[in-house]
Amino acid sequence: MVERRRLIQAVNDALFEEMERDPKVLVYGEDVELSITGDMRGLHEHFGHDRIRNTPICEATLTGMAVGLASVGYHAVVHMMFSNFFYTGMDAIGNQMAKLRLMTGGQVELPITIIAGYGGGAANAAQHSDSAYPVLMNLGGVNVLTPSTPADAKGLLKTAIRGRNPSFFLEPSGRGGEVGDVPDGEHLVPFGRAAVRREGGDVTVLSIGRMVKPALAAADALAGQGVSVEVIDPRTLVPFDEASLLASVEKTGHLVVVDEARECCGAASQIAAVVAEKAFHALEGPIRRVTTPNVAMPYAPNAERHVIPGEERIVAAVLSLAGRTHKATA
Amino acid sequence: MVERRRLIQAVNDALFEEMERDPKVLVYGEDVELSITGDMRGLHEHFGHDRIRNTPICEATLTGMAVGLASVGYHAVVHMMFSNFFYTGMDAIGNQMAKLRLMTGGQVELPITIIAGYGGGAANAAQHSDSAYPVLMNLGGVNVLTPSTPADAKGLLKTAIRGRNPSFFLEPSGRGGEVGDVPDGEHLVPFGRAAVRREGGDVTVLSIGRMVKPALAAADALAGQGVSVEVIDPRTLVPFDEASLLASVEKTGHLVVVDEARECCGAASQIAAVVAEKAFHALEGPIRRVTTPNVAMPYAPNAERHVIPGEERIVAAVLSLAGRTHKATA
Amino acid sequence: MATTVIDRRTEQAALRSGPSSAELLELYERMLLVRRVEERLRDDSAAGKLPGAVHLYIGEEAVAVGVCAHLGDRDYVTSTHRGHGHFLAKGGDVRAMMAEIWAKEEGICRGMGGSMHVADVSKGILGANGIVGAGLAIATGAAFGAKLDGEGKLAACFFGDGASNQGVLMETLNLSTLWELPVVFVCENNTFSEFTPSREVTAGRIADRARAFAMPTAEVDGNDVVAVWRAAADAVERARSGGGPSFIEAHTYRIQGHFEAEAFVLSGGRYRDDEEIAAWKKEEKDPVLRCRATLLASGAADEAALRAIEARVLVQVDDAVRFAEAGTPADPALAETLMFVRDEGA
Amino acid sequence: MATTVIDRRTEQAALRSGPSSAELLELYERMLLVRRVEERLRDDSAAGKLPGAVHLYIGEEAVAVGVCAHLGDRDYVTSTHRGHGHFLAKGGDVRAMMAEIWAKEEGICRGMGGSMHVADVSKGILGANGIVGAGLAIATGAAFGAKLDGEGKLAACFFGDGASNQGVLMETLNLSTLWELPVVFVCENNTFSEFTPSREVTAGRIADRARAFAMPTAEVDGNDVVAVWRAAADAVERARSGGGPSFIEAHTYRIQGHFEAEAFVLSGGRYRDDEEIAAWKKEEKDPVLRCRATLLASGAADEAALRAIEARVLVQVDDAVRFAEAGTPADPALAETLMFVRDEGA
Ligand SMILES: Cc1ncc(C[n+]2csc(CCOP(=O)(O)OP(=O)(O)O)c2C)c(N)n1
Ligand SMILES: Cc1ncc(C[n+]2csc(CCOP(=O)(O)OP(=O)(O)O)c2C)c(N)n1
Ligand SMILES: [Mg+2]
Ligand SMILES: [Mg+2]
Repeated sequence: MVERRRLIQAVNDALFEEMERDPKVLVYGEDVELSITGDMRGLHEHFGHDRIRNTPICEATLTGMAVGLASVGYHAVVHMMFSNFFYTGMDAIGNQMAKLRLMTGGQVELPITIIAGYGGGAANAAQHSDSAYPVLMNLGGVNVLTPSTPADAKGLLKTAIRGRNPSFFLEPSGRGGEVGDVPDGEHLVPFGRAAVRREGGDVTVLSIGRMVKPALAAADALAGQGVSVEVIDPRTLVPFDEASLLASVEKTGHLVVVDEARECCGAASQIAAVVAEKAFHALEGPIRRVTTPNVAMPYAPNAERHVIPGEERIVAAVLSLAGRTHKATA
Repeated sequence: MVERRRLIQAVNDALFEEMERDPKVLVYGEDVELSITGDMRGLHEHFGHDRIRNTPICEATLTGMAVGLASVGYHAVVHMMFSNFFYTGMDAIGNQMAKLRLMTGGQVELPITIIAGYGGGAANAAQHSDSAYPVLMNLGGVNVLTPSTPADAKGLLKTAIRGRNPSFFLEPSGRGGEVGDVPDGEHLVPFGRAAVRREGGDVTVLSIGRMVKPALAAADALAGQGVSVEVIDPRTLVPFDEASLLASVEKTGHLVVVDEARECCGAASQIAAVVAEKAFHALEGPIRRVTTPNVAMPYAPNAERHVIPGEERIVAAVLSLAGRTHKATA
Repeated sequence: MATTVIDRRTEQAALRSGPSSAELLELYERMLLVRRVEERLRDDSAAGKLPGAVHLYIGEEAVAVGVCAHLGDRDYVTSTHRGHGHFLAKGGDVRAMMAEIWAKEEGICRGMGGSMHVADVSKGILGANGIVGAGLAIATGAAFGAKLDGEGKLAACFFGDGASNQGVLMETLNLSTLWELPVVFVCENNTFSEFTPSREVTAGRIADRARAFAMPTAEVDGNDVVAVWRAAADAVERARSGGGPSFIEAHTYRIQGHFEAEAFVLSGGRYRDDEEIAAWKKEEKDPVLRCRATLLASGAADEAALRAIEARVLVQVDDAVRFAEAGTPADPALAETLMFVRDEGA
Repeated sequence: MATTVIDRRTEQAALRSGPSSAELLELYERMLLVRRVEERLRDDSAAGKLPGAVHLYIGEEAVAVGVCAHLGDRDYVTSTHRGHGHFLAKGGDVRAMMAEIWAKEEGICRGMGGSMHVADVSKGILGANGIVGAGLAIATGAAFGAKLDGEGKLAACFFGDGASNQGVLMETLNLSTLWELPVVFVCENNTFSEFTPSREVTAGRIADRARAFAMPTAEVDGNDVVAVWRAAADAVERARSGGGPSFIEAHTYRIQGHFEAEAFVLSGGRYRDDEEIAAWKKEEKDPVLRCRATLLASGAADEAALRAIEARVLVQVDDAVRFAEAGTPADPALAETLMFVRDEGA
């Protein structure tokens, strides 16, 4: 059995199920009760004020409090609205969540799930459009989840809430995300297992989160031009499924990484570096990154479109590689 | 004329000179007056309370205040002690400094210099040992400076303080840094120009900040084994001198990047990705990263030594590449 | 609003008891401008003409206008996500703001910032800000600069009741007290943080947080422009004369939704009554209507004079919208060229 | 210190006026243990035997001991960079702490945390913390958990006068007031933030920051263990019985440097007089000597009894140091294996 759900509804389903399952799961954040993004809808009526609660605006405390709750046996699910607000609550993320388990010699587990929207495209301007996950990836101690489908959103979030580590669950901001089939009942997606969204033999395109859609569109377009693209969706960036990616690159000899985060020290750079180290022998051309350049997101929609990766730039990157063998052309 | 100076003294010299030159340059931070790390020594006696001032402990305000001062024509030099405290003051870094110039359509300039120590090796444990610059590099709007010599420390800091953009100046934590020759008088080092610390033909080793020293030691050791290593010090990570690095890789065909920051989305990953894209045709083997793994810095000195890159790991990485041509071995 | 710092200082003593009739008329016109501009934004947003979210200040105009009346171009303000009122009250250009919100090259931020980031640094408007509480530290920094300049300038910092729960408030109260900075903290308590009633997330009285630092503090009816004007006159004089920071808590009410897509986003969810909103729209409460009534009652103006002002304002708004509509779309290349000042080693 | 929550609650009423003689002796012994452990750390640090920096609590023992006397293992504390006293007062194991500081596998954090991060979660010691102010939000979270558990548990949060300038203080005062959380905020005002005298960086009275939230607040002589004990008894009872948060400002003094390499680091720089330090070491001020004098004066103990305690403590310290010295060096591989709990999809 499957059901058609919007990504945001799948998130809502996962929260309902996990809060039912485990009374130690709590949700809080700014305006979670009325649920501005929709993912928390109905939870307050159903679970009441001890389980889900609006907070004052104080991100430093919201993230720090999650550490305290985790230390005493609760699993805090914190909604932070936009990933830009990670910066406002960054101390407990960078200095506590990512470090406390090692610092205490393994005494604490930190079952924490942070939810936030990311990315541009809605004219929200720079302070509400960051794809702020590379910053998290560099901390070394937190999981980073970037679902692209409603089914994965549900399955990854459930895994996160059953987990005993801090996990950041990143929703594409705005409009509730994509619609897709979600398996009925218990549906868990393990961390660190990529999904091959489309098989192909000429070029591997690894695309992250909201970028899976334009990557698939590009693959369609390229198929018409006789280029066979394999589209991989890592689903989680930490942990990262190296094996699936390396296997694909072994087959195609080419890699394009598509990521909405900024390029410098971004997820695309990390992934390119892994492949340049571990599948170098298989590469038959340069690794291309299609990313948002190193800029703050502009407000004007035309300027946003200019910097956010889209189908055209992906097609161009693939075409710059397809057909190359070994080091024939530079 | 040159003078022998410790890195920290060179920083102190730069501050004296720039504060003399420009009355709009101010310094503040926690305990800057007595100068716990030594880089601010004597400034308070010389320039007085309007120019250099101890602050309360409130990093969110310290970074935000720098934005306000910059907006009204001052150049704030903020000492933040340890780069871990960037997280505590991260909002104004990530959401203001890195974005305000674009968001205002270029109306504001943000002449701000942030100074902080970074890195492990002094048993300061996880919350005082991060090399927290990859996080800055991903923001897209701030310069990142990682001097490895006293001369560069002086020259880069002076360039930063004369500049009109936010710049982060990262000192190796503890013990005042290396000793070296510093040219007398006016000495400026431009951003985005790498230094070739040692020429060589077999393998390029790009090493960052404090890692230059073990990289040079490794190069020495490898010379004894007949391997000729070129050691490049980028000096600034944003902006980054791609041309010098690519030219070196064109010559050697091999790259090892040595970085004390954590591996995932770290500076080494960024640099590897650039080379895998732009000098792929010249590469004759995989790109190796020698970094701190994705861990919080442990306290025990033996455990610190285990995770921080050192000469041995650099030598091993170079040896794994040297002599390889094209795709002979994987 | 364009009078210089010096003028204001000499006038101050005489005006302490309240604005003159001429000044009150000026305050009225400025409030009306903010109101009409935002009504137009409300309509254009509903019609899908504006790209991003707009957060409207309707009902709170007396706060920005009452405070900024005491400021010159060389004084600074920091603002919030709800920043059109502060921008206009501080003398920002209507056309340039409108073009910004329409994402045009002619916009005050060349279309790169939008509604949430309107700024005119040449007029001391350091910017609306999308990060709740961020203006507090920026204003404190600007005030430190103003103090060092020694020319009697100051920074006014507008922030909400919601922002009052960000720790940076306490940090800046502490630091500005210690350093005797010329800053006026203006808390716009409009009883909501987004969809959460203030009382659910804000313990105690906000003004008490400033009183804990022995900071001179006033609580005023934020819908009475004269009351705001008076409290601000005191605070501004204190700042200019080296007396350090002050705190004003202005009690007011947000009439529109948190932002203009609110009803859509909440899809039926409610956090306040229609009656409550209606009550705040009445002449006894609404700051614009109230000021109008005062002007008439005091004889400072007659209906005809007010109608003339109202017509003038509408012309200004229409002109601004036409200007914005006719503007050139923003230049997409700016994102890449404007990030850094390109003049250094870089 | 190992008595359960339940015991304490029934005893409470009777003890409100002050600790019994037996309890005062217990407080003395615990303070003395902290003192002697830290004197040993001071000496071993000077001798270069300890790898990292140590921040000593000498002179402030009455605060941790007076507060923790009311806590059981199921209550929580959060601590600071200066955390040995809190760790030991809350019943942490001396050997395990010493081995940690010596970077040994037998250390309470297996040598991964060191002096700045000593924690024993099984005893509710959520950890010393190297980030000034971080414990405030962690304690608030723990208190929220404690409240939800509904078993009368609470969290005590120790933090410095310097930490009181971090905005997170105001945030947690606000939130814990609103949610009526069982948390006791304990500000250790030792007059310094590192090398900066508190008055230069801290405006107003710290306790007033809590009073702004109408939080029950006590200011006490932090060098008088009985005074601390009394204030804590009130606050703890309030927390246990659902009365919400309380605030205690304990005035005390740091006798050692900010950390043990201070003199080296400052290379001659001074921020306080030797006479001032000397005054705080006198019997009238020093919390350990003062308690000793009280015990003798009240007849609760004679010289012989006290000497016996003192000898016992010294044996304990020697034993702990021997244990630490003989320990196994930390396992370097832990850094890579301990970061995540390895049980999930990962
Ligand atoms: C740091 C941060 N957290 C959360 C938000 C989301 N947000 C935008 S406005 C707002 C409420 C602000 O309330 P208040 O300060 O009272 O201002 P008002 O909207 O009432 O004018 C929130 C939570 C934000 N923009 N920034
Ligand atoms: C966020 C942060 N900023 C700065 C520091 C550096 N630092 C360590 S202790 C300290 C002073 C703390 O003063 P206080 O809170 O009074 O505690 P005390 O040392 O007096 O016990 C400072 C500034 C830090 N560890 N964390
Ligand atoms: Mg509000
Ligand atoms: Mg102190």
